[in-house]
Amino acid sequence: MLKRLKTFLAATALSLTAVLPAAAQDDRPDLTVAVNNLPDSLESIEEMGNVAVRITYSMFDSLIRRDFLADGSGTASKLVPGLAESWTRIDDRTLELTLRQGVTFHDGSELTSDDVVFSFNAGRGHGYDPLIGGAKRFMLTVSHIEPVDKYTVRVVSKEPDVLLEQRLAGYAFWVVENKSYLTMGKDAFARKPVGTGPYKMDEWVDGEYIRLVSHDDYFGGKPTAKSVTFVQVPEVSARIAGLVSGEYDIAVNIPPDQIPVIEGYDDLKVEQIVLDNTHMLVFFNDGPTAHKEVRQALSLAINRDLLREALWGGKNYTPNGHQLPSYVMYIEDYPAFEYNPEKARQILAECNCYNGEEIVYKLPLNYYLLSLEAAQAMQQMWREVGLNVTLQPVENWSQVRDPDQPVNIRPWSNTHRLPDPTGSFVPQWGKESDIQNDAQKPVRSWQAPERFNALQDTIITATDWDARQAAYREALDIWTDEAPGTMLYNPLETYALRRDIGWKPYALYYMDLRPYNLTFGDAPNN
Amino acid sequence: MSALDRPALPARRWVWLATLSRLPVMVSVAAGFMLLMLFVTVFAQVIQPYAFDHVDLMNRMTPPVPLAGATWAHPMGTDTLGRDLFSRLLVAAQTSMLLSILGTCLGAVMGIALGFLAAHKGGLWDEVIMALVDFQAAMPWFIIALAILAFMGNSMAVFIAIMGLYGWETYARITRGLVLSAREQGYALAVRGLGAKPRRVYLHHILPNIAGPLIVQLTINFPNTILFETSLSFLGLGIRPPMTSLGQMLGEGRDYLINAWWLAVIPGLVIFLTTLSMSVLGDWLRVKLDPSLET
Amino acid sequence: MLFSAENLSVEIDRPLRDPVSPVRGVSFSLDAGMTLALVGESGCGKSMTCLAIAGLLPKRGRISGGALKLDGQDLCALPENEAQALRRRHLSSVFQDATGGLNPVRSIGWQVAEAVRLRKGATRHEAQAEAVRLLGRVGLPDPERRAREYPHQFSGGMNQRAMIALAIAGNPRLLIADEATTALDVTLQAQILDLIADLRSSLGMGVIFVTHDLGLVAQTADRVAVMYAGRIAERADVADLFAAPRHPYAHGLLSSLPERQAQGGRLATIPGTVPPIDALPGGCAFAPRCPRVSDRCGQEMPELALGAACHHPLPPGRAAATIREREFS
Amino acid sequence: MTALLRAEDLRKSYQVGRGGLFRRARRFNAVDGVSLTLNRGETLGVVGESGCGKSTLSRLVLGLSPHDSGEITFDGAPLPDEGSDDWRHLRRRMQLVYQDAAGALDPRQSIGTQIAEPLKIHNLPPERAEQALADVGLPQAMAARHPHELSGGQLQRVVIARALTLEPELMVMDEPVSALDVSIQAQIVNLIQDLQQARGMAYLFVSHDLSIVHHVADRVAVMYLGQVVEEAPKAAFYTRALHPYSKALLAAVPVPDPATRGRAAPRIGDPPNPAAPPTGCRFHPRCPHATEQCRVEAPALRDFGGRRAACHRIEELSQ
Amino acid sequence: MTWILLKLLRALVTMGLVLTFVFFVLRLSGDPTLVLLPDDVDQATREFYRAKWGLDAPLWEQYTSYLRALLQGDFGISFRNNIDAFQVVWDRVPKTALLGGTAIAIALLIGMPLGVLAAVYRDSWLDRTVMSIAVFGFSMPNFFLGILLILIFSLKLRVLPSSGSGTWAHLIMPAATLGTGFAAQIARYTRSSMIDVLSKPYMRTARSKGAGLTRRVSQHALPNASVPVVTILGIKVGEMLGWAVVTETVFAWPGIGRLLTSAVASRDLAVVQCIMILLAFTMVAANMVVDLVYGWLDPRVRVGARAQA
Repeated sequence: MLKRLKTFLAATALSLTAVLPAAAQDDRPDLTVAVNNLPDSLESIEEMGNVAVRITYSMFDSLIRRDFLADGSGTASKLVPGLAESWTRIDDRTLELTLRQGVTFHDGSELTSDDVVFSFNAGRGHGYDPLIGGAKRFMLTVSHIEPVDKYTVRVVSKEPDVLLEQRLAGYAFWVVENKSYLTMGKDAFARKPVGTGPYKMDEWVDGEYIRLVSHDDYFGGKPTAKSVTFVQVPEVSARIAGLVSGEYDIAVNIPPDQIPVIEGYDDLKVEQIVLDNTHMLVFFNDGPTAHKEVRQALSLAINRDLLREALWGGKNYTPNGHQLPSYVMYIEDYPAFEYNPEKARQILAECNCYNGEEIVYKLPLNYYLLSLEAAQAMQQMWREVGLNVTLQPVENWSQVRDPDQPVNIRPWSNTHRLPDPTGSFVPQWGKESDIQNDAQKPVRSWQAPERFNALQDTIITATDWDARQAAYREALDIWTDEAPGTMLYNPLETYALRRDIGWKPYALYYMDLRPYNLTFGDAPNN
Repeated sequence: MSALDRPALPARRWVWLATLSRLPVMVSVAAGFMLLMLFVTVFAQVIQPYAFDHVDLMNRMTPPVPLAGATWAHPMGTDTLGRDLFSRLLVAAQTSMLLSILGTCLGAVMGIALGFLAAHKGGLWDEVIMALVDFQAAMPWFIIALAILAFMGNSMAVFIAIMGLYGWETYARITRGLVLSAREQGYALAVRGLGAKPRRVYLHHILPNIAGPLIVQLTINFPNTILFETSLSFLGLGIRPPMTSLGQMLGEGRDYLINAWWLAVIPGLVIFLTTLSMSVLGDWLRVKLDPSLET
Repeated sequence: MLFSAENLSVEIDRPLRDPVSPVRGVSFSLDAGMTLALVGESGCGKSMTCLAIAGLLPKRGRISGGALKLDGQDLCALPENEAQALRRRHLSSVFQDATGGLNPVRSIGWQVAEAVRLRKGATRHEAQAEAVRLLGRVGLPDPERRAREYPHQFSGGMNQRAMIALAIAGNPRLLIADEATTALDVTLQAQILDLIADLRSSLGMGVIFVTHDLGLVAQTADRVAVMYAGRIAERADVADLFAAPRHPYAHGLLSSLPERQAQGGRLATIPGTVPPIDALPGGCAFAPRCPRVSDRCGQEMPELALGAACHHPLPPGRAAATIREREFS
Repeated sequence: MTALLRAEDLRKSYQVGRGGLFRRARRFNAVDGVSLTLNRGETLGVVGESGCGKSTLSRLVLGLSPHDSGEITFDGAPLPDEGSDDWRHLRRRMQLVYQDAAGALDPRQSIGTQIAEPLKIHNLPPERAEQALADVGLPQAMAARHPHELSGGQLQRVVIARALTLEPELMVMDEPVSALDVSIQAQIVNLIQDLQQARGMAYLFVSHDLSIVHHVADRVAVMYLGQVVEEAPKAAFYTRALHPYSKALLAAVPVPDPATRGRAAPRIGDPPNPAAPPTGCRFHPRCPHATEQCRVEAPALRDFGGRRAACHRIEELSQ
Repeated sequence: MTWILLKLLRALVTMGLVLTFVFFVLRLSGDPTLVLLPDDVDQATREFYRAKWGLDAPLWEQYTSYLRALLQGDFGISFRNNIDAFQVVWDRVPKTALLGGTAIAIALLIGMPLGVLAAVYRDSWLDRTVMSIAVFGFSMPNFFLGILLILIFSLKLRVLPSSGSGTWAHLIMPAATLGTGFAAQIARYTRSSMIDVLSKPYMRTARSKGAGLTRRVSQHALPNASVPVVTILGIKVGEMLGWAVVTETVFAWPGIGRLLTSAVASRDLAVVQCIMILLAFTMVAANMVVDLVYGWLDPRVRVGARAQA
């Protein structure tokens, strides 16, 4: 039943894209995007950071596509056909996908099942130099992918996996061209990848810009821009200034404070979205924060509403528990993170375990948007309940995690890469996680109750949604009580752009520049 | 004998104090501003109306007084966390001044000591010290400092050491040259011929006579040190939150150039006025203390 | 008459203070082929007089009165550019510091050739040839090669020769030699003096020879003007001056020369020191040091009459050596 | 009686420029084998042109700069090492006065302080300072002044006074009056002579001015390119110099008497570069009497009955 | 020839010291894998990369192999994107050279004439005006000037691009920012040097020859006065490189300075080292060029003569 519905939806989506009017010919505009940073590699399996997926999303396609705009919000997680026209479950470990025919790569060759198999099998991925395992984490359950015929492939998982389709729509499941990858080798390919996406590599000047040009034979229709240039402009003011002076068409990563500025210009506008990502604090199991009560007090003392209001203009939210509303098994009635300084003081007074020792909060500079501002505000909140927190901004993560220097709190962010705890909660906090196995200094590891880790196994392997949800709720309770960390809020991502550009952001860092989401002139979705 | 080798202007030690009353306007203004900065350096904590790091999230980015929406509670407005800009400016100026004074003094003491040593010992000492001077001069120190701070991680000790190492070679070179020429001519030679020990020659005769050019060098170096500190802090590598310095404030304010230009412009202006005042004073002192060095 | 200075006065402006007059009413004249020596102690105004004549006064200085007549034409009355053109054509100077007086980054030949071109308007090539000829004329061996060298490659004496070559470029009619040999060793000095004398007679130049060395005056000059504190104290033929100075200052100067003393005895001296130019006493400037002073001297400035500007000159023809020392003590 | 000062075969060279990678720096022999003696109460005049080494010599004999080889004895004892305590004590007995009086005084200290300084250094009674000031004919009021307020002659008096406070036995006068005007020159020369008569000091009087040396010296030594070429009692020297260079030097002096005009200046050319002295007799390129022997062989300083000269051809030329 | 060899030798020693210093300071400052690899990479991965980047060997061995590689012209591989580090750096050189060259040109073309004018008309209103502007010019912090320019020309007037390097319009503000302080300094040095030269006896000689003002200034004074200015120029190259980092950051100018800040932030040792060596080399080379120009301008500079700063 479900399967048939999906096929139907996929077909509808396809017909919709086909119906879209072809864009103008040679007078298509060149689009310039000012980005905070450029990636070092465009090999999607290796480089999965924000700055990379922003670009690779325009160069590759996945077999199944997550339609963020299904409800117009940019946060939807509806699955629609991508390179695969349709898919069916053969059993709870096998998924068969039928490829779209006539899809061409940037080099003109046709997409076949060989390319798909290569993209996910030993030639790449796990088999080929699998060391940087950004992708590995999301392929955890996948055993292998096998061809059936030229246009059919099967994805097989090691264990039953209810989220296989979601995984295929997620990070890194982008299909590359088999032969050119092998001829060029990974490093060269990472500089000039060959995918099926709407734009292909034109020129890459390190530290300056990456220019993509239209892949006119794109299966989803002729791209609406002649070229897309991602220009590296690390400074916010420079991005805005460039936008104002007309150099850029879109500027990413605009802090909330600047929104009124952008809106002050007639020809500019902002597009905002709250990301599927949560800014967190990690409380190390070391020094004063080895006491659960101190950790709880730290969390209780934070006035998240005020932080959001002041720093983010009240435009974002704090999840209730380690989950998002878009989760398939969202626990709607789960209690929100509590702000209760009174209770914090009380806990500290009762536990008799804290006497004003210095609690060190180390944070890397320029890593998370507004993290330094939030830290300084929280320092004052903590001071008010009697927690003596020192801020130590440092250059980089190795200084944060320096085993020889004291550290009790560090910032973090959890991206919800699948609408499910296995997309974030389990890998980030579970028994395999770095939190429970601190590589720098084992004593800092969170000593999670055994029950917590047992519940995780259930969440991963159970195929019964109710059992999973129950286990999830209990795990969340333990997590909240133990407080190895806490959540602050989901950041707001703001794009500033020319008013006449029609484009919507997604809850992940993808910039979708496909014809259906990029228009010039009188924007239909404006 | 070049103009540089000549001893400094004779015995006019206190003349400049006497002429204080008829200073050029620019010089008086500059001196006034520097005195103000020194006052702030000493009393920043006393005169600040708020704690410089007191966060008030409900009063963020209020503009400074002449602008619409300003309040007298925060005459210079507040920053992105609602902290009082005036208080921050005081503390920032204090930090920058202290660091620059410390850095300048460290560099001067080290350079002058090494310069004396090189001139006095001669031979291998001289060669080694001058090789160090050449080495220091050949390194783009600002850039090295940047790398060290970023890689070693920033601590106050490292930062101060780097500031102290900045510019020492100029003092060393100048001191060595001055001592060598002073020693080889006239009064120093004469006093030595009278049977004085080197200590007497150096302390009683040479040092007072070369003090002029050295003080002038100090005034040249000081603004540079301020710029050094503020530039590094501006790039986020020097003083960092929760501490603040003028460069750090400016760097922070840069992101709000469009909606709150004063966050960057006010500290920038203070830096500019400080270096300007110091340069004006330095130029004037140079004419007073060491006409041969006039530039 | 080739040249005459008539009542020449020079003023120098000083910041925040009154101007000073280092030269006050100096008059003398000079015929072609003659040497006039301007003699006096440092600060007496002899160099400033030269600079005024040559039109080289410092920026703050100016001729405040009198006339400078070259061939009867008054340089002070002419428009500035015409006066400078006249000077350029007819007048040149040699100064004490020859090495400093030559541009260190230009070759000797270039500098001499430049003078030739500026004075005569010759082509570059002609000027170059003329420069080499002049360098040979002043006694530089191998002038072709020397012309390509730079001042730092020359000795002090060679540089002074080059300066003289530069000065005689374009055959000037009046040469001002301002302490031109003072920095040189005696053996060199003698040779340079010979060279100047030789050039003077062969080119028919008038020479104004400025020096503080009375020995040189005796050896080179035809006429002498002794200056003191910006004025001419005595003006005489060289033989007359040395035989019988009339002004007590001139007499004192000559007496203090070791050559004119009995061996082993004390030297005659002039008591006191030269007054600073901005604090001259009223009346005769020499009065405070003068053995022949009277009340009149302190009030009335003596005019130059019969060769001496003194109210109480020594009688003419009286041999200086016979003046007894007590008159000066 | 032993000589107060005796120098034997003194040599001193300086480096010219910096050495190259493959070449040693050239050295310049400022003083090259000079021997001389000076008795108590005597004045030895050292004359020569610039670069002849006379100033270097004056510093060597005082031990103010170390010599490379040779021997200096003062009052029979060799000079102690420079900077040692003995050396410092010896300063009391030997002093230097040189041309640049303004430079020899610290511009920042008062005259009084500076005159008293040697007394402070050597723990001597401070009253001597006043006495010294009086001795050189300066009023006590001068003590409060600073050097820039004094004239050149007065400064030179101050320098002499400062040296006098130590009551030295030897004064080296290096061009003490060259920078002064004629009338002031005479004052200082008189002062120097008066002091010698009063105190019996020995003078090493270094000057380029032959007439002043003629006036003050007992004996005269002529230096040329680092070497003494002639040494003689004054009268003998000025009446009949032996060495061709001495003759040229004397002939070149401008006599302040117009009656002597018309003497031809000695045409002896420009002096050679002191850093690269000629071979053989150093004077030979400028000597009108030079022979092949002069080009090759350096003449020794030979004795000619109470006077010495270094020339191969003295016998022939004096005939 | 000896002195050139000697200069080269000194330069080599200095270079050697610089790169040794840079090597050890950077190596001793922490583990690059912690920065370059994702936060949650396992230990084995870290070891793999440590081995790949040669960070596992003892420091001394790292140093010798680094030197050996350098001698073969191998600056190592950029940790970040696996490209030859030298290539990464070299690609940026033209941009910085363009910026620095324009700034120097501005400094010379504006600073020298103004300095000459101020000296020739010393103590006049012209002199005072020029010198006042100069004091303002070099007291103005680079980053502040840059920000003001952006504020005015990009944000308010919207006439000039605030960042990037595509067209000549991009060059205006960065070059002006970098050149202003420099021009002010050159003006001051030129003035003082000219004043010094104008008082020299040979200027009087030129006057006595009858040379006019223009001729005296251009033919006699300027060739002499430019000698110390050139020396200063050489010394200031290092200072300018420092300022270039700031300027490039302010204007997002994609040159060496920006590369340095980003390489430093990501601990790309090979690239940082390569930049340091390149910069030190530039400074040493600049000083040698200055020496050559010096010798060309001033015939007095001879064997072993050492330029006075």
